[in-house]
Amino acid sequence: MGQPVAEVSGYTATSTELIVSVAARALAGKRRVFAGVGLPTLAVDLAQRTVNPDVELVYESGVCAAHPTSMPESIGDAVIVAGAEAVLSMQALFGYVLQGGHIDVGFLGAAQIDRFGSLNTSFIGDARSPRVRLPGAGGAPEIMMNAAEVFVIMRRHDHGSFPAELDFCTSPSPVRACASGLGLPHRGMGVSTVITPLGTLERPSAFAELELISVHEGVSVDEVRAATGWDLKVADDVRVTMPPSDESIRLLREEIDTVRLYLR
Amino acid sequence: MGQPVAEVSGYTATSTELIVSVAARALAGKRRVFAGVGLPTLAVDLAQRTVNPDVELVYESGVCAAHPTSMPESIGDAVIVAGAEAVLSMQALFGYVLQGGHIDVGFLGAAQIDRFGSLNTSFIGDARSPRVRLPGAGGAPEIMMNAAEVFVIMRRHDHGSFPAELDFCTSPSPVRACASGLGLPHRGMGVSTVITPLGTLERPSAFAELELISVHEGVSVDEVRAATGWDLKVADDVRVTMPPSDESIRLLREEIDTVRLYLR
Amino acid sequence: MSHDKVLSMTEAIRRFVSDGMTVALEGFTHLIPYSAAHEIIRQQKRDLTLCRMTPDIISDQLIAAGCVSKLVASFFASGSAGSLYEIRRRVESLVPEALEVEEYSHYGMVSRYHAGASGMPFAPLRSYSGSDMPDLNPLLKVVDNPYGEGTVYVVPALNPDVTIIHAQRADRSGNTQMWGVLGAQQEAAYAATRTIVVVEEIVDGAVVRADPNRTIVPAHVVDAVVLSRRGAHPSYVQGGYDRDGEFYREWTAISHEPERLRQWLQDWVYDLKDSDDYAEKLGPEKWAALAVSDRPSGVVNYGSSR
Amino acid sequence: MSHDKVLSMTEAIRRFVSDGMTVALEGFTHLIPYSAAHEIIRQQKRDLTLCRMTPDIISDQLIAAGCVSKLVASFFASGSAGSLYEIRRRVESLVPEALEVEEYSHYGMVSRYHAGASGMPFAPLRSYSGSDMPDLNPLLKVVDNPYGEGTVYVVPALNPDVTIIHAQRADRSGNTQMWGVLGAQQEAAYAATRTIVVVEEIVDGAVVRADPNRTIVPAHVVDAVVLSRRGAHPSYVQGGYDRDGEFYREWTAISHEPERLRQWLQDWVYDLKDSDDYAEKLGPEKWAALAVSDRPSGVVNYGSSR
Repeated sequence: MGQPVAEVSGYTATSTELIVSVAARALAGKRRVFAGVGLPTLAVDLAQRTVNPDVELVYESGVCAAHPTSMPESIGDAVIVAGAEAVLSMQALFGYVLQGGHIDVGFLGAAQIDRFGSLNTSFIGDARSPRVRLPGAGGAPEIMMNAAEVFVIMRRHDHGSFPAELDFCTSPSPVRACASGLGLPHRGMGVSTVITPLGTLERPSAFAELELISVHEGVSVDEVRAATGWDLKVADDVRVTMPPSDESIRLLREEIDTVRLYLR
Repeated sequence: MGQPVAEVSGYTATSTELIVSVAARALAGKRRVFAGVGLPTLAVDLAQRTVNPDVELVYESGVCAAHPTSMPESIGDAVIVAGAEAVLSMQALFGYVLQGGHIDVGFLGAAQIDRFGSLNTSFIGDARSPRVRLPGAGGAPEIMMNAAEVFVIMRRHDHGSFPAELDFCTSPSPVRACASGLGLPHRGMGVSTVITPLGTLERPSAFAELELISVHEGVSVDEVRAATGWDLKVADDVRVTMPPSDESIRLLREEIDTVRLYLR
Repeated sequence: MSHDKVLSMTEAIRRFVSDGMTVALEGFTHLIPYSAAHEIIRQQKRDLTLCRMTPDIISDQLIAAGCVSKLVASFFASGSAGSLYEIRRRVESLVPEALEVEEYSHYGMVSRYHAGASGMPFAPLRSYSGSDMPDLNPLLKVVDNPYGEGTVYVVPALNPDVTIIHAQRADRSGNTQMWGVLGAQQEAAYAATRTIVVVEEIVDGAVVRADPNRTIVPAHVVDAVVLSRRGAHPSYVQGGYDRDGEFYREWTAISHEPERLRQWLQDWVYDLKDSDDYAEKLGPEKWAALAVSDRPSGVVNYGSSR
Repeated sequence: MSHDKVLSMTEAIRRFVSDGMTVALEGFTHLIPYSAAHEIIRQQKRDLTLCRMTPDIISDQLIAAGCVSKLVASFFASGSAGSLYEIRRRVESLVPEALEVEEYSHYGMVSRYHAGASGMPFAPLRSYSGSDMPDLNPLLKVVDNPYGEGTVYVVPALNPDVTIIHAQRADRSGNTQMWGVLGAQQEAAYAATRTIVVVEEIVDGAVVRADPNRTIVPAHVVDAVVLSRRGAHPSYVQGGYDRDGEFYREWTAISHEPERLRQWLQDWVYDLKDSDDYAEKLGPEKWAALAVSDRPSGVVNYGSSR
């Protein structure tokens, strides 16, 4: 592991590896990425090793332009601090870097996402007596309000996770924020890209709805429609998602997540 | 200069030296002092060498618990930074240290002071076309609003500097702030002590007016009354100000302000 | 200033933490004050309102030990490492009893400490527009924007009775220096009525004064300095020891079984006297696995001419 | 990130400072960007709105050279060293012409930069209740306190077109490290559309990355890095050279006579090419008098286990 693998070929990507690879590819050309815990950690790491060596990794712990020498297990790990270009106070990180509008792409996960890209990371069931207590807000509302765009990685794609209506809205889309009539507007467009085990969805602008733009190999458009809790908009030219390269899979397995912390 | 002066006696204090010595004495028992530029610099330095070796000097540049090895020429000098216990951001200094209520005594000077201890450091004449443009606010409004008490050193005591009405109020007393009906109230009592070339005035509480409590040697109560632009309240038991010790004068001249920057 | 504030952990917790208090234990992934929490558990403090941005395992432990009646927080998992089942049981099935929760986003919590430290009633931020969070937490309010249209969300000041933080080093009077991830420790210390600083090392004042920009929490807001080497385990200390990822992953299983959790508290908290005991029980192999490399910061010059 | 942003002073000012812009030159007694101001004077920029907490001599010079039509500031003298007569002439006798002034307190200015950096329309503070300052400056407003009685004063965001700061060191991509008095430089840089960083030394990225907590302004908000050794004279650089108190005291006399001030600008700005010329003209005796002692910060360890 870590040694060059000269003649790799024929890796079969797991669903997680596929998702991570698609996310990494979408980071091509993006300058400054707010990297969360979990699959986003893998995606930005993979992007940095493939399509975007110059991407700047920013973590909500205050670390800017991290150069981690191994995979961080949390967004405040010692390995992202050592050798970083800056470690800022959380006030400066959330206030100046994030609210100041310096993040190009924020990465979020969610238990539920709605048609316009609002996210629930708080509760399944009634918030006042929840069936499942999810991790909650963290910095997600700030990332959603302030990043120029947000990539969402969903581990599931079904009616539970793509409902007609969220059980709870933790991090709102611009559509929902605007409708509330309260508070300052989003700095960016909210969610631009959603990557799921079935395909890729995109929103072209702040007030647009999610649109299916690619299905993964072996998945039909109808399957995706059926798995989505609303009448899913489908692009005229839905493609089949380009599969991850063998090299991407090799990097993920043998260099990035060697302990299979996130590739589970 | 700096060498021990064994048999000093009979120094005659200048007006400035008298004022500084009185101010230094008033610092006995105070823990944390916000030290401004000018005579306050001399007063806190003298206090630290005499009545209050443990006083903590805080400067608006962010320096806390300075241990200057020579007299600072500004509130952000290299000599107060080197060897200080902490150098904070200005946000932390003004927000957390000052607004947070950690300053026991703030030192201010002024061109004008009124009956309740409001200060003018901005304009003589009409503010919109001033006869004299004074230095302005600086951190004075913040010191006035947030220090537990404020000492004021006045270089003059006459109708111009103790007027019935200020030409402009830069840093308000609690009386004035309360009357405005706007903004948050003072954290402390505003001005507690005013030291002038004629005597010492005090306010016992946030809404009290200034009261003459001592006259300097050779000054009569009537002289102070006549020099004050309002009907000055006089304590029943006005004392004669205790003159500075020879040692205080020696320290000021030979160890503290050897370049006579402020003792002019 | 030169006041000596060094106390034993037992004495610091006994003197400054009382039943019913609002207690902030801050440290964002880094420098989490575990040894202080364990002493709070040993002293059986009750009815605390615990404030922590990321509750982390430390909150699961304090709650399981019956110290906490209310949690004020912005995240309810343990980083990537999984669920905090004690918290989940309290919230999802009210077992063994309900836990009151007051919930913010991360910047909401930072801003609350900032407002508290600044003597302000509130701090404004760009979050919450369109979120359901204000429905659940009526303390999320708006003010009118006097410079334009519309409104701005604000969060209220948070002023803990006590803030406890863990740091790399302090002098005996409490000047506290940290490096690496700084979290909301400065704000939380200034916001509190009392502050306890737990450190890996007590250093001479000259060490602090050689690098005054490194002082994050000055002595004037510190009430007690407690020496507790390795007291941040299983979290980490930059330049000291690394995060114990293995234990973080184990906790999901430990906390999943109430009986196992109780046994863990017995073995690792109640049966031990202090963090020295705890470090010893962890054993030399664990500490060897968590040992860190040498990455020196370099030196800067603070010289002046006079 | 690894983008090389090093420019000559001439090029940086030419490219990023245009007539009519709002320009912040920050540095609170320490690290005042004199050499950048002198280049602005040489390039005869006009109609600038100059933002500086303490105008200092640098503002008197820029105003006397005709570069500035409006001053946004919180103090109008030069520390202890006396008056800034060019400013006083403009304000008191409108000679040679009026100068528009927008006035705050120090924390008002810090809070304006903070709001600007934070993407907020305003920041709240405890100042101004009962002061006449709001009468003079209608941008000082109040909002209702939603958590209690009464109102809270707020100041509006300040977002300069360009912020220029001077620092001890930066790498070629713009990661800027400072120590000693930090002023409002971080806030002012984040608040601005463009930031020029002038440094005493350009260092390898490895130097910066050895001590990331020392980075006050990260590369992502820096547009130009300019090397200008001794360019902060007559202000000072902690660990570099001391404040030239003698010149600060002389300025009162220089600025008192418009003709003498004009001659000073001729001799010390227009007739010189850059800050190297200026430093040379000051001469070795001056620099010897301003030389600083060695007060090393000590070293901390950033090591991690992996």
